[in-house]
Amino acid sequence: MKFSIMISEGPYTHQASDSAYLFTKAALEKGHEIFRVFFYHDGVNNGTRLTTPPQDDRNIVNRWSELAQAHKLDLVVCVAAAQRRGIVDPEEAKRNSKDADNIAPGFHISGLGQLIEAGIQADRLVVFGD
Amino acid sequence: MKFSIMISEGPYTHQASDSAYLFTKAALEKGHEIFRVFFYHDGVNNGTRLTTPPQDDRNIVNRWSELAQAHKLDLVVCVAAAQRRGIVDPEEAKRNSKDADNIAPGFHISGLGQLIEAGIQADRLVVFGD
Amino acid sequence: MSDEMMEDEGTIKKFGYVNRKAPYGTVYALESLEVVLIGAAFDQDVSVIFMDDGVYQLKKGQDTKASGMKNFSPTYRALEGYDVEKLYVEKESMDIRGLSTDDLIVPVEVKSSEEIMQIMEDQDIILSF
Amino acid sequence: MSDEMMEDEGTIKKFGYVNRKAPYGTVYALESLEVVLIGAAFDQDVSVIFMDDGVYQLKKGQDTKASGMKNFSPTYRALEGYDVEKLYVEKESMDIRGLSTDDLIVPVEVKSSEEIMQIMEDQDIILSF
Amino acid sequence: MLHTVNKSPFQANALLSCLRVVKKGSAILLIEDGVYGALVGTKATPTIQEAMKNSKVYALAPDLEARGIQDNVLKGVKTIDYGGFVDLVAEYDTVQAWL
Amino acid sequence: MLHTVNKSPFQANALLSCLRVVKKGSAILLIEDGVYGALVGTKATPTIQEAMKNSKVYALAPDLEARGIQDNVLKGVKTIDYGGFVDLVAEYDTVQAWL
Repeated sequence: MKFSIMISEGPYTHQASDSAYLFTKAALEKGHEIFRVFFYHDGVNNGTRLTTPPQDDRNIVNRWSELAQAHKLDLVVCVAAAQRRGIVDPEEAKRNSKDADNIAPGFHISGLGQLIEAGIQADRLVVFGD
Repeated sequence: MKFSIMISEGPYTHQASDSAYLFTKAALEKGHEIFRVFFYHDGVNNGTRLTTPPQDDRNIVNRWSELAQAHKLDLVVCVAAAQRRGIVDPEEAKRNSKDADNIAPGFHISGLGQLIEAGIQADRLVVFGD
Repeated sequence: MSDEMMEDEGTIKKFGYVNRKAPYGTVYALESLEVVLIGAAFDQDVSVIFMDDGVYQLKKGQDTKASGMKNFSPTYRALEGYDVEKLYVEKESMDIRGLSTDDLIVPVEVKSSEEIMQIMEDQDIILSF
Repeated sequence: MSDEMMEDEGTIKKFGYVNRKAPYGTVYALESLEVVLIGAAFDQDVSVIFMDDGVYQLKKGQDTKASGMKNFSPTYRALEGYDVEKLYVEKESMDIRGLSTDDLIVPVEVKSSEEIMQIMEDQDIILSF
Repeated sequence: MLHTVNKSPFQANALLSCLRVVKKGSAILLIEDGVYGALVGTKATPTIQEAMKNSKVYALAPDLEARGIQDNVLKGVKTIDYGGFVDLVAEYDTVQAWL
Repeated sequence: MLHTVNKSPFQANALLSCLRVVKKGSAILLIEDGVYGALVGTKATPTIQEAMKNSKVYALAPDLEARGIQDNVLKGVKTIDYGGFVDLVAEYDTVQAWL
């Protein structure tokens, strides 16, 4: 079956990203397809490569990047939500005259239409938030 | 009177940063001193210079930077909370081998001791969060 | 155009948006509205449900001048222009808050909890805010 | 050493930490504990109050293996070593949740709502989580 | 002591928890979504009426206005602006935020 | 239809709102802080007992274990792991998250 996932909260502060990650991993293990993981609201904060969590804790951002690479996951960060919160890829940095970017490997920034499409294309959409 | 402020939520998602800003401004207008504004939990996300909010909305980060400059405010971002969430200054970037930093003007990263000191030195500590 | 794009265009799904949070205290109401507006371009069958504090999103007379935030409530009036016409509020949520449809900025249908339940069940996809 | 630093060292204030949130669902419990630990080095008069879902922070038997999060509950046991010994739980919060002190990972004093009120009133500074 | 409540009484338990431990003579300030607790004719109205017996209850006007509910405030709840908020913090020894 | 509830029943109204609109034969899955709703001997126990009359109630075991409450689960609430969560999503047509 084809699943899409929406994540509405950032890493560590709420459990949403943990729950979504473990759900996604379990779905892949059961042979389901993950059409897209869409990061919205504070969820966009999962997509920064600048975190350095304590060494005895999980690394939420890296975990997503690694899962994306292993399974060719489509990790989409909403551009409008990202602009409000300061998640930037090289293209966005250029467009908004920012002197740095912080997007993590495997994530890419795109429009809200990708969320609608995720709903249209997938058999199920599961929301993780606060 | 001497106030300290603690902000526990990031910009836009919760109203906490708005409330804290308007409170701080009002306190300054009434002639009170703001000993320190301490950004903790997701509050650290107020300290990124990479946001580009919609033009018809307030710019929360810039507002803090400008208030800090006008009133020599001490805007402290908690280092431990910032590491979990990817808020980085040049020194932290170097220390944690990050290829970019994103701290906004007027903010600086420091330890949790600064929050305790803010409580000790100020007559009042007001918490804005979720 | 790829086969998948073609298929995409042909699919009409029932999209339900469930709004349960008050405006301004958190951004969910505003960012939910942004999804509804973008989603309108996809020609899906859209229903927007307001329950719990979500009904406050539609309260008349919002004025954000003194709080410095962006007043997005007029945008709800634009929904009709995007053919988003199925707006539902749960009666119990309204009653608890002492609200009637006269208090709201747009025309809505008031539904019992039972009816809201059925509307939710009828959706293919639910986006929760 | 500056005069201000000297003055700083001499000041002893009553610091109250109020914990009202469950662990793991949100990070507030963990990051509150980090403040308490750092704060202990400042030789202030510290009280830590657990009420509402905050009492769940002290529940015995937490095991985060399957959820992949960091189990920080053993750290509450370290508080005594930092001379943080005034740990209070509100009786009503415990009762509602069917909890007794036997369920908790550290010794605490159970206080009535009235007593918690007075402990709060006695603080110079309250940090709320 | 000043208590701030920033949660809707319909959505969260913050106001009720606050009222359990409010001392006579304290002040309660409703801010952000907490201002929904200040209204007449809602299911939460009796809660705040009860609170007013022992405490002064304030609501932040800018937050009432943002939500379009400034005309529905219960009689006896005093509306203040941010300057008034600052004055309350100065007037009372400590602040507890019921997050 | 599958309903997920991730809030503590003591802190938020999510579970109660969910129950108002749950159709007979639906499933309710308690996750994150929502698992506190699955326990025996609490003030919220009658709420979930009532829900069980019409719906299947599940609780996520990893979240129960993290909170040290896996031994206090009400009889009749089925505990599942993430694989079971995935199966539920596949089994029911739609998911509503009571955030």
